[in-house]
Amino acid sequence: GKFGRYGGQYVPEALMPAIEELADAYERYVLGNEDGFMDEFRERLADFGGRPTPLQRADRLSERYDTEVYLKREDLLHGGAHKLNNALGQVLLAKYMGKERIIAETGAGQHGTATAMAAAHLDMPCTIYMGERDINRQRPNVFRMKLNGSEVKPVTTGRGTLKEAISETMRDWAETVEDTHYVIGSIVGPHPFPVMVRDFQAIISEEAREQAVEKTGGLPTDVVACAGGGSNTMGTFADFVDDESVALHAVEAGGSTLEVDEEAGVAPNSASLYTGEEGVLHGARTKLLQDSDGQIMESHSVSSGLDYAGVGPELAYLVDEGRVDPVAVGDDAALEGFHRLSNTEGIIPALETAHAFGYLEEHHEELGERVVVNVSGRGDKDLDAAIEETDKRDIDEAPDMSMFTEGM
Amino acid sequence: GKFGRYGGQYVPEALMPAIEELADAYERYVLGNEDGFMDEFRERLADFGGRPTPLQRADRLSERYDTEVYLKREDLLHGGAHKLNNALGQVLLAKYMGKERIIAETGAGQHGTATAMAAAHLDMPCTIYMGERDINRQRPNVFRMKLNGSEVKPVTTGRGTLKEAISETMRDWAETVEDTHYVIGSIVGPHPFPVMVRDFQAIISEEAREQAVEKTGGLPTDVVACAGGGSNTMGTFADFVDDESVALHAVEAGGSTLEVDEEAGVAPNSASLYTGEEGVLHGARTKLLQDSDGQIMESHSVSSGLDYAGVGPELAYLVDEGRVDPVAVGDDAALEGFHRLSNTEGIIPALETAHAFGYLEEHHEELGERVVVNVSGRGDKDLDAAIEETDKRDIDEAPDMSMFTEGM
Amino acid sequence: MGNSDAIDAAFADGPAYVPYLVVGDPDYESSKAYVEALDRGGADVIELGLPFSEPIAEGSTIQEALVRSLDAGMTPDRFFAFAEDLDVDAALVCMTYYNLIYQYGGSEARSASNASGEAASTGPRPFVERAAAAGIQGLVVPDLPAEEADPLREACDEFGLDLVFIVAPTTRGDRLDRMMENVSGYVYVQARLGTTGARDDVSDQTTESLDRLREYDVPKAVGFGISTGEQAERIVAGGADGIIVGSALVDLVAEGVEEDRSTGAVADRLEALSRELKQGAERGYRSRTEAASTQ
Amino acid sequence: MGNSDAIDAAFADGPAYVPYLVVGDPDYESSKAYVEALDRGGADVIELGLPFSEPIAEGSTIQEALVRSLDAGMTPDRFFAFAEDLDVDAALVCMTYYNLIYQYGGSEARSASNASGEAASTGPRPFVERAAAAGIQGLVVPDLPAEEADPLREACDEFGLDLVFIVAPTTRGDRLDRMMENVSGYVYVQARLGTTGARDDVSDQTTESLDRLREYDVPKAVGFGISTGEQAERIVAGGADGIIVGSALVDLVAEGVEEDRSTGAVADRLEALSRELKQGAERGYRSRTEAASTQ
Repeated sequence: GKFGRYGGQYVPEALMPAIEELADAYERYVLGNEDGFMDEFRERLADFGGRPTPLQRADRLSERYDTEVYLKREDLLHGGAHKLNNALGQVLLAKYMGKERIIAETGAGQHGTATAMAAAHLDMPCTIYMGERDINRQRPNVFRMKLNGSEVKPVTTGRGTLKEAISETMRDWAETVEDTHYVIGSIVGPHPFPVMVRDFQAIISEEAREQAVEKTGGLPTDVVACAGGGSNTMGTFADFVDDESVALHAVEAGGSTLEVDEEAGVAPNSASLYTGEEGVLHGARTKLLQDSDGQIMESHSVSSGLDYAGVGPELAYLVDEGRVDPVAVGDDAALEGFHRLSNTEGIIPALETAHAFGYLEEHHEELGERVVVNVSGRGDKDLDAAIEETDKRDIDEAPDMSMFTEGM
Repeated sequence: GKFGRYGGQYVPEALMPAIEELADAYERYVLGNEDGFMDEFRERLADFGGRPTPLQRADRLSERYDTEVYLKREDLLHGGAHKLNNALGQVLLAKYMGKERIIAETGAGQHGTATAMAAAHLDMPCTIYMGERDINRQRPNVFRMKLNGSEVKPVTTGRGTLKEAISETMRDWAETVEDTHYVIGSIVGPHPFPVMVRDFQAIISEEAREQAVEKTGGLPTDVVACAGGGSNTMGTFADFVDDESVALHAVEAGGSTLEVDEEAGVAPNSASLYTGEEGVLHGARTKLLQDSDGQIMESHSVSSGLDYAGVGPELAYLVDEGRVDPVAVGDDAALEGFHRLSNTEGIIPALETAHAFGYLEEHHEELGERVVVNVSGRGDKDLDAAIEETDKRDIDEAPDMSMFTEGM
Repeated sequence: MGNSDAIDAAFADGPAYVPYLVVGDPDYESSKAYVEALDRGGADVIELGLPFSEPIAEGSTIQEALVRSLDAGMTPDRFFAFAEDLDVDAALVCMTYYNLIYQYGGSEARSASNASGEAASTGPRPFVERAAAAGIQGLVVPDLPAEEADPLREACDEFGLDLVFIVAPTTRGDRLDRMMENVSGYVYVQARLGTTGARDDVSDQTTESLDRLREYDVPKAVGFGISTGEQAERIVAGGADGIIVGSALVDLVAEGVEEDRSTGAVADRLEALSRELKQGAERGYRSRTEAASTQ
Repeated sequence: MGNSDAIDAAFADGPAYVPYLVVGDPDYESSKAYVEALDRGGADVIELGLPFSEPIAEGSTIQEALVRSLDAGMTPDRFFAFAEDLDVDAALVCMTYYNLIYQYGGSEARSASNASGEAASTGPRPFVERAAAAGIQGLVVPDLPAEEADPLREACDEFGLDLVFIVAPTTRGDRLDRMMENVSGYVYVQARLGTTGARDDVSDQTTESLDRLREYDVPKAVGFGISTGEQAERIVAGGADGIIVGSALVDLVAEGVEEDRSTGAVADRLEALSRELKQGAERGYRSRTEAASTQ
């Protein structure tokens, strides 16, 4: 359960038995394919989820950067992002474990919608906790969860955002741990979540590696993925970690600046790999955005999905080992990346994903001749945010926005 | 260019040379695979579009109806619907023909977004005409088109809806026909559009037929698809037409009633196969919703994508031949189908698609033991409409809507 | 030459002025006054637009006029009554879309066939028969290319109507031959690519088209974009046997509606513009015949 | 038995009343008055909550109190100053999350290591050292299971602090053994599943847990959900060596904030409830010892 000095199980005692039960189930079903769990998981990912997703040559970006750019199209997965790989795996595992109920928390709503879909598909009752303020900002996602039959419980404590929703879900789990599984949405949390979520997401790199060899005759020189909690990142890197020739770039949200306002407790970015320091959060030792007392800072990013003060412990370890290159791309460059991919390739990426394309623009000269970028999700969910944020800036590649911003 | 008495080329003389040039290109590139056109088309559909899409067993619907229900997952195609199959084919064909510009019209915006994506992907300048009223109702789709680099031209004549946008696009084409290709979005219009669009969409049935045989050991007994203009319908039926054991069900929008208000010129449905009469519209002889003078009626459906007074001439022919079974499903049953698929299978369908599931509920006892239903598109685009329309009705399977309808 | 002697006569002696208005725009009575004003202004043939709900070949000026007429209740039967009601010397041609022609009388035919259990015999014949009875001497159907025209052509021949085809700048070779075999009365030479609509310029495409059509022995009337006497003069001087004017006239009707002018005032403007166009055409004709006799 | 004699003493003679409050809730001065009121009410040990921004093990009552304290500017250094400032007889235990313990003094350590070029030696030692200096006699760290506790345990041993672990109703077998090897001072017996929060009922799980723990020779203090003297009586009668009360007391603070009560009025209520709880516990103890001597 450790990645060097990172990882572990920093959870309330009441949850330890559940965590241990889960670790046992992980070993049996995921690692051991007991009862054909992994076969069923892979089959459902294919039929319900739409795997394999393509590895597509990006013709126009390849020309622009004079390098071969390939896109791993996780945006085409059911639900519109890589999130389903994990949600489906965990809900199925809960079923194999004899659990009768699913809970999850969600901030921007992406993990919640993926979990709700998986729970509907597998006929599991599901409750999603979501901060009241987030509910008001993400009504379409709330509606999607409810359409899929999940109960969405508004969390009104504190500021009504992700952190309060996490606490509320923990509370639920602490009371119902015997028949309930808590689906964590990234490679964070106590062991076995980080390894388990990585293993469910590793299909991204498993496919991408095979597709790259088949299409280009060799391994990529570089693999690029955006990083918030890090589940798409580790999923995209996993099978390349042992390929020492392949450089791995984790692109974090640089937000408005990497400078920290310690007084206000605000880091206007989410670059925990790039700027964070070791600490313990949500069950694991990892790199964090924290003040000198150890209080967690409020992080910020134009992309709500990257807006998290921690990061998966395995990524923290791989960064310390020098295997993963952590980089930060700011809000402006991410928005430019959003518009560039939309108008040159006909793919509207999630704002999370857009950070990876901001990186490509800024650093393509440092990259090798075959670059794989993970398109972790589609941008339909981000249209309102993109209109609002684009309107604040002067972006060359953006369309004329006047018809959208007038009267908004 | 004829399907029995249907089809033909009823277009202004100025367009005839373009139509003939297109027919020639269709024969050479699509039928003859000249310059490897079809190979490139299929490859781009796979890499950019995400084909093949799965044929998924719907476990819970299969149980509910005590029959094997399989879903052809066109909702997983890039853009969220089958529309891209055709748009990509036509934009690529325009490129092979040496055209330098793409135009299209769109009502609800689905065809427009698919065309804009394909045009961005293939680096073709693109103009989309859209009625001003439709623009105001479908702002997210307008934004998507603009993000993809297309120009969206508002059409202010008349009522500012699809019919005026069609006229405006025709006007553009009539002036620019020498260097411009008009991408028609369904199996309608003059020859060669109906056969060409069918051939681009036929990949749906080509895959589904192969997948059904592979997964179930035999052909399906029934194939079900919703029908507006009919492109997903013919695409889903095409390769099964010669399999006489396979029943083909085209599910039209029954709207609020099949009764017609001749005085107001309104048919509160879009059931042109089921209730329409022969006539000439938009370049082809087909079945239409028209009054006794031959004026086209205003059609209506809860699903804007089915809301069209005509239908593809080939479907009209197959219905007359008895090969295709035309059925109508009303707004209420379609909305129920929308909620049922969402909460039992974890797939939120387009409201168009939902009609096919309304049919399944109402007629499953008449169907055989292996039913394939085409999930033509996803419902993300329809969330607002679904909230509004659900709120008007008392639907058992719908979630509690109060948090969405209050203060809207 | 054609089926209709009246249309032949209109082109027999000097250039023909062929104006177009939408019947029933903005209402039945005004429209009647407007058409009669065209006649007074010198029309040789009048093209009467019967509005269809989906006019795919029109510019926005005429499209809006068609909507006004439909909103005011125009139907094929009222259109024929209008034609019968008119007091004009010019030959009358009906311009409409094929579905209205195809459906006309269909509901009666269908009721009859439902009663008799036989298939309905819809088709263009009832429309043409009724048009002939109303004094219509020709048809222009912008969405009916020669390839699909056989049934209508047969009905027109049966009832003595001309079937006018539109020749586009892009119509050449076999297609042109086929069309010229089927055309009667006159050929509508589309002056430029695009849809109907008044323009300031007259395209080079017109001259090219007229050159291409020289060998065919049928009157050539040029339309699309003509709005002044000077344009009319140039076009006729260039070889046209007639000029067709639509949008420029429909514009006057639309202006009348917008600015709430009296029917008489609009009619006067229509008559005046007609006179200018007719005179322009005649000047062009004179300069052409003079040039020919000089050579 | 434990590292801290004061804590041993608190459990040595009759049942221990162990109240909890969040330090700095709603502000430093009021909080000091409240903690002193607990002492007057009979507290044997006082658990002082040091607020962490992400309190994953708390019920909403205590979570809101932590937010109030943080918003009022509470930090670890102010917390220690508070402990030094207190005038109480009870033994003091600090309850907080591991990250605050782990980070304490880290920035100084990091600056030093940056200067010396060596790796930073962050870890729990500076926090424990400072806590000891401030008179804290024990630590409860709800997100630190025994498996991860070695470094903290060592520091506690070094500075003479007890490290209290929480035993859940689900803690059994090897895990329980391991925990009981590491615990010192007292064991915090979680009365039921869930997070902190006052409840009306006392669960059967409490009795089971106490049975399970009987063989271990360490004081057992039961917490989670105790809010009345009657509950305290039943729990101590059932075998508990002490009762831990948090949410019921924090509720009084929250009510004070909501209803704008004076610090004195809130302190009086805290003292009164403490008295009731302490007396309840003593009644329970008497009935238990009487029952034992009767047998």
